[in-house]
Amino acid sequence: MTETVLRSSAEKRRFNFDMRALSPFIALIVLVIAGALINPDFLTASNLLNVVTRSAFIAIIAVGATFVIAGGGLDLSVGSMAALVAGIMILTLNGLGNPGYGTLALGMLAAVGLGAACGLANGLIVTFGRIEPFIVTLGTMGIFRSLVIWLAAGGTITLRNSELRELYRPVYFGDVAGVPVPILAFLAVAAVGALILYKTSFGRHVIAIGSNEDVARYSGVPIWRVRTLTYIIQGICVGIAILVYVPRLGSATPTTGLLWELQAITAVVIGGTALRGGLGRVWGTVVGAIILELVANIMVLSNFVSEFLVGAVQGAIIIIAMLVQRSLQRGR
Amino acid sequence: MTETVLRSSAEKRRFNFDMRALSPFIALIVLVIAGALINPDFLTASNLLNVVTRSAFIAIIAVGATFVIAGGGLDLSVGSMAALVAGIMILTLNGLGNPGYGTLALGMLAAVGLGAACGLANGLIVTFGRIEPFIVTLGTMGIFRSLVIWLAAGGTITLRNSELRELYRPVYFGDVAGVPVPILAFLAVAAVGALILYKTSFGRHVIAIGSNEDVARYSGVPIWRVRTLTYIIQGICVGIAILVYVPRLGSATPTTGLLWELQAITAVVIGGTALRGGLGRVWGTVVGAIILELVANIMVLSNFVSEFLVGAVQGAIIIIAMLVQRSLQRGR
Amino acid sequence: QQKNVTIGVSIPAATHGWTGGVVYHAQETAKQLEKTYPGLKVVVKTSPDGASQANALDDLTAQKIDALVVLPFNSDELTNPVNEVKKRGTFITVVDRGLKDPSIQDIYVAGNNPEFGRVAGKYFKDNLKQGNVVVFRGIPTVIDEERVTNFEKALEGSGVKVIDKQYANWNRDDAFRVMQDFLAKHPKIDAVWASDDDMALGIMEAIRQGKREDIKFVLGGAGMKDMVKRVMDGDKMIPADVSYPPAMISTAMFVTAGQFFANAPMRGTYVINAELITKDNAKNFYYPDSPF
Amino acid sequence: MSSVLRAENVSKSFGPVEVLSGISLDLRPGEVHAVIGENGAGKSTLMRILSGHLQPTKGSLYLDDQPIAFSGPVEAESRGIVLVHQEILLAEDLTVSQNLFLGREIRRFGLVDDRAMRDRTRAILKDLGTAIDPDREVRRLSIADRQLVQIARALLVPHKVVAFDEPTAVLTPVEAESLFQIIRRLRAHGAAILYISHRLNEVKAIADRVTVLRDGRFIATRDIDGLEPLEMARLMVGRDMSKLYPEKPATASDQDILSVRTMSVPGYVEDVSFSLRRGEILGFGGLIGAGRTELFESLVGLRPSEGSIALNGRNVRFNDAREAMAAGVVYLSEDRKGKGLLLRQDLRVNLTLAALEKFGRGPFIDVPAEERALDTAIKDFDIRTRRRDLLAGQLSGGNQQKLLLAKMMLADPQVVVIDEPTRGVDIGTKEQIYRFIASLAEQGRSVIVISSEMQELIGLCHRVVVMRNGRIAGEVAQTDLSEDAIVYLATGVHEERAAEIAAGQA
Ligand SMILES: Nc1ncnc2c1ncn2[C@@H]1O[C@H](COP(=O)(O)OP(=O)(O)OP(=O)(O)O)[C@@H](O)[C@H]1O
Ligand SMILES: Nc1ncnc2c1ncn2[C@@H]1O[C@H](COP(=O)(O)OP(=O)(O)OP(=O)(O)O)[C@@H](O)[C@H]1O
Ligand SMILES: [Mg+2]
Ligand SMILES: [Mg+2]
Repeated sequence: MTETVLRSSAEKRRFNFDMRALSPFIALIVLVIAGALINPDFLTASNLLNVVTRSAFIAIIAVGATFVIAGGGLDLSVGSMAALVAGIMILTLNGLGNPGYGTLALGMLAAVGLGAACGLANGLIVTFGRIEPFIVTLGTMGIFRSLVIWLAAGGTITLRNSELRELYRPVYFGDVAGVPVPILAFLAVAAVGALILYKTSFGRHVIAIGSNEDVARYSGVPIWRVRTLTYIIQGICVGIAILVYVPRLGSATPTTGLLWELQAITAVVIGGTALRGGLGRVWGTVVGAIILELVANIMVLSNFVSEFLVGAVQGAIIIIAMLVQRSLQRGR
Repeated sequence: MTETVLRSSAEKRRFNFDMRALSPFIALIVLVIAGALINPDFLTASNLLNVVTRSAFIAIIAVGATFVIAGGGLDLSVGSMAALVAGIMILTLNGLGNPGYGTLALGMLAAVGLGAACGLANGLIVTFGRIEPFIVTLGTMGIFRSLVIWLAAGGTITLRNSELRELYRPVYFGDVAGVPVPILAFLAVAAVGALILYKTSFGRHVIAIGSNEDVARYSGVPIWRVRTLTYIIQGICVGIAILVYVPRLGSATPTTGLLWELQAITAVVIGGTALRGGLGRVWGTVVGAIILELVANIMVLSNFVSEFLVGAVQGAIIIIAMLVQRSLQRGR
Repeated sequence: QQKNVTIGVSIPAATHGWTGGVVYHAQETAKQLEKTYPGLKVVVKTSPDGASQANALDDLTAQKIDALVVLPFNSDELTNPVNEVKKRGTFITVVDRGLKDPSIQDIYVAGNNPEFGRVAGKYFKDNLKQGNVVVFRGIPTVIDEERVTNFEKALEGSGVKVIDKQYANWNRDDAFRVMQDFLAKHPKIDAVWASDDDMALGIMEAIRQGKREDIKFVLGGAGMKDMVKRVMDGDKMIPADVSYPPAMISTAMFVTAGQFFANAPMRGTYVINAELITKDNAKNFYYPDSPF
Repeated sequence: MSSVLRAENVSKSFGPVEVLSGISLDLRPGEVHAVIGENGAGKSTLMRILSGHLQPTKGSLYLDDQPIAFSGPVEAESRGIVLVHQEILLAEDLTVSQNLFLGREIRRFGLVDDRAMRDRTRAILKDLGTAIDPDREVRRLSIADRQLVQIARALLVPHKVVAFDEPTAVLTPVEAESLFQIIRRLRAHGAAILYISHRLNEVKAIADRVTVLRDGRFIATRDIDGLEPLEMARLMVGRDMSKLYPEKPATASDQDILSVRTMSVPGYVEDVSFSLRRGEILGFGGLIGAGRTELFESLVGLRPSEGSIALNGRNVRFNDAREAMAAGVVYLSEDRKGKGLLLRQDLRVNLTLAALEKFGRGPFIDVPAEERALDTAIKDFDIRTRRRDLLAGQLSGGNQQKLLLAKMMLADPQVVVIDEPTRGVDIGTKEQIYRFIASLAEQGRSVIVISSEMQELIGLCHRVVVMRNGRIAGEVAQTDLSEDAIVYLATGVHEERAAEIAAGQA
């Protein structure tokens, strides 16, 4: 008797759990169907590949944001940070000059290193200053953005060496066995992110500080180190996203990365991670980023909506998608 | 012995409490001193009055945000809502046509009513849909903004009747016994806000749901009604802010109110209200809004900083102001 | 005998390519002017939106300026605030976007946004004659609205058809994204009106990736140096550009300074028209040292 | 006799698991009806059903013999049925008086009348024998004070039935005595009291009838006359419970493992010195607010403090709990909900949190090893859960306590500080925990037990240090251990009064 009870309940629970984790995927499928109905061109491989490829930046950044948010933090500076990292990376490449893989590697190192450093700065101010992450990262958002504008002297920072550009181009436009490199990149980042969050003690600690910081402290979790590391991971993710971003247009402008922070956070929330912390769904986040890009794509492909109202429909779709998810979770 | 121990600890605590509530004011004073050192024109009455007058919009909106945040919510849509309300108000005034106080009053009513309706929409989706307020209000932010763009057909909505404009002008530019009307308006809004939050059972319920929703529910607090009301109050505050805003520029554009949501939330946090809810400091919020405007003012008055770097300095000042506050609170 | 004059310059913040150029030219000109005229102080202030610009005007007046050079965010919104400054006896120079009430301005250095759209439209009409065009809009503003309406008006009666338009916020990334989607949606596009050089760059990448041969050319706007260079070099995809020089702010500042330091009073309107840049005249528009 | 509230064949399932099956209970006006049972027997669940917090899956309730279904706790309260929860349910950001009157504020001219509410709060708290400041934020109160506030809140509404779910678990004898007086007064006024406690002596002293639950099933309802605690324990556990405390192991050596000199915690503790020997079980007694919790929190680096600590003869200073753990000193918080367990995470995550490095396999966590550890913990600490994948917050109160014990023991400490080890734990499990503590001492480890249950200190400890007002009031050696001695030191009142209090408690 007890045995059967145990078994069946475990199954039911597994099912519940799956439902909850699955709901972003279901929302995605619903959207794809809607897209196909609206415009037959939507379902072409090239369109879908384009969309998923484009979502790579936000997806990669949002994987980092999953860590920060799961740990009970928030990072509004990622968009500006992305612009700054892109700018410095291009300036480094321009400075090094001679086209070659060595130059590229150095530039990439600079990007990821700078991202980590920016994240470290955020993390230290949040933990040691004990200021709301909202304010800290709003502040650094202004700082990073201004630095880009200043470096670009209001204009554009462009990768000047065209040979280097051609060398670098495949990192966005190339593919491996038909799968565009950016998609591979974000799958890799998500896989590593999921591994870290779910399978290491650091990941466990992130969830713990996000669930209840006091309990974590009383359990000997090194709060400051863990929290700072989440911001560093966020920074590194921004760096990686930029590695894929720069070869696309080869430039950084004062508008690069504008509002990416909101998109990243939205992707995280759509993916099922709660903003209050204590829960992180890396794969959900990736799906969230794809959903966002899909909605934008459908807007352009559809012919019903005046360009003035695109934003309204987009907003409404996102709310409806969340409502659908919620009702799926409740009707378990 | 027991007596003295008890007494002294109670006193100590009272002092701490004051320190915490006072710290935004101290940050304000520090900023004023810094401003005076940077530019002697800073301390002129006309400059200071200008600054405080200008902070009225954000201050009034932020008083509403204090309710939402104290109740554990968040509203990112206020900036777009402001643009929409301003647009509809001007269209109403244009539609009514004949200049007169009756027309103005109707227009104002429309503004506040629309604000309340927008707030109601946010509130209902958040409470009944059980979706993160972040997502809901990000969605409605897009919706409201698009509606303005659509109403303005991509351009501007302008108050056409110049007589009406002149009639309305004093609401921003006039003064009563030397105090500009917008300052009176925001003092009134803050006073009413403080009264509601601290002295009514509704206010108490707001704090309770922000602090612990379960406890509030068991205690018979009507969660949904209270939460929805906080969003409605936010909407009404946006409406009131727009009453003061429209006479200033006489038009609404698709960029009106851009990023006001971030400013309002920043003002709330600088004022000492925690984003996690359960605490609301109306007067601190007002000071926070003034601090934000002061920082911008000092940036314009100072001549050291390259225009490209203004954002960086501004961000840094806000972080430093928070650090100062925090250290004041800790050195109790 | 030295004359002390302060000129305040209020411009939009460097939030995209063109405004970035404006800020750059304003700052450079300020340095240059202060060197040329001892006793002249130039204060340049940027603002991210209309309301902040109104604030900045207040703050500039608090510093007791003698003249104001203003590139308004938006004519409707800033007419009142500029008028407030005028009432204090300040000399007013308005750049690019005219105020609702022209009597406020002493000098008007007019950019001409409707003309910008017309010139572009005419180019399509003359060179494409007929075919499908997609249009990229900037950020929803009056400028953008004026450009687009006049572009469409200029096409009237020709065989050129606008088959789609979307906002791409004068941003390369958004333009890239929208262009990819346009390519997926429309099997035949003959030409693209990017309406801005930043957006044109994003569009070019999307076209290159999509390997689409049907698109004959992309017309940008504003006269960014990279694009002018391409026109000069005879790039087939970029046969022309429409000028809208951010350097107009310099002109305005020079003229305003002249009001105080040269003997002749400088009043009136200086029109800086949107001009078609082609291979023939491109070198007149090419400033390799500008960041824009 | 007519009943005021009656449950008939009430069952409750969470998902497919039935935690209550066919319970019937009737409650008469003017009686104190105790409900006892092991941890996880379903007592709290039954209380929640009776007070409208949960809907029964089967069965029905009768109020004054009329069938009734509550829409929620608010309706139940309006009909005079209130519940004092086992777990503290207060809004931490509000003050004491704001919490007391939450949802039923006193108003004057449409505004809240804070003065009136403050005065009534003070009066009602005084009745409960405490002088908590009504304007203090609940966040700043100790667990015990919070419990008193919670009780005060329940007494504020007009009531016919008051249900107390382990009200005394966090109280010391003095507050408990005030509570009993209040309960007797309520009874005298004709109210019915439901009373849950694991302290069977208390049940004997206060109850008129006793209902016993086991594994969600009804076992018996008995009059208190002739029902001795030993028999209650037998009914609950299903076996004889003759011996609660184990033999005290002989202290292994006279060697001091830990010695604390002139330790002060600003605002809480002044000038405390004591030492702990290897293999010793040292008790810390005192009243609520004596500062014991703060003393040991600062010892392990969770609060700033002054003074010196020597561990194995070497001076140490811990900056956080991690360093203390690395040195072999662990502290188990009394606040299991706020500081002990992650309520929204499952049992496995909670169990291994403090000792994750022991479950490393390369850079990764060895989940199967964690699962094995959970199996062991469930067995060793007798954690009653019908599903292993529950969240910690879904465990019954006593089982949460056991999980917390298991969690901290994984760190394999040399010195264990346990704050209120058996709070809310049933008598059978208590015995297990005591045996466990004794076995720690036998293994040569040292244990400090902070407890407000004097019986426990006497039955378990070699030596008891008593604190009062942040200072050490004295020490009671093993041979002199008695409740009188402890109460005398803890309260500072003269000896007859101390004896009275101790007796009232018995
Ligand atoms: N929300 C829930 N979901 C699933 N199971 C639950 C839930 N709440 C309680 N339970 C289970 O119901 C059973 C009874 O719990 P209850 O809290 O009533 O026990 P109790 O008798 O009060 O124990 P204690 O003496 O430890 O407080 C336990 O096995 C518990 O795990
Ligand atoms: N965060 C806090 N801020 C201010 N005062 C506090 C705080 N926490 C506890 N106190 C007060 O400090 C005093 C000592 O705390 P506490 O009751 O925990 O001591 P204790 O001796 O450990 O009691 P217990 O017998 O419950 O273990 C009490 O008066 C309590 O109200
Ligand atoms: Mg219980
Ligand atoms: Mg304690």
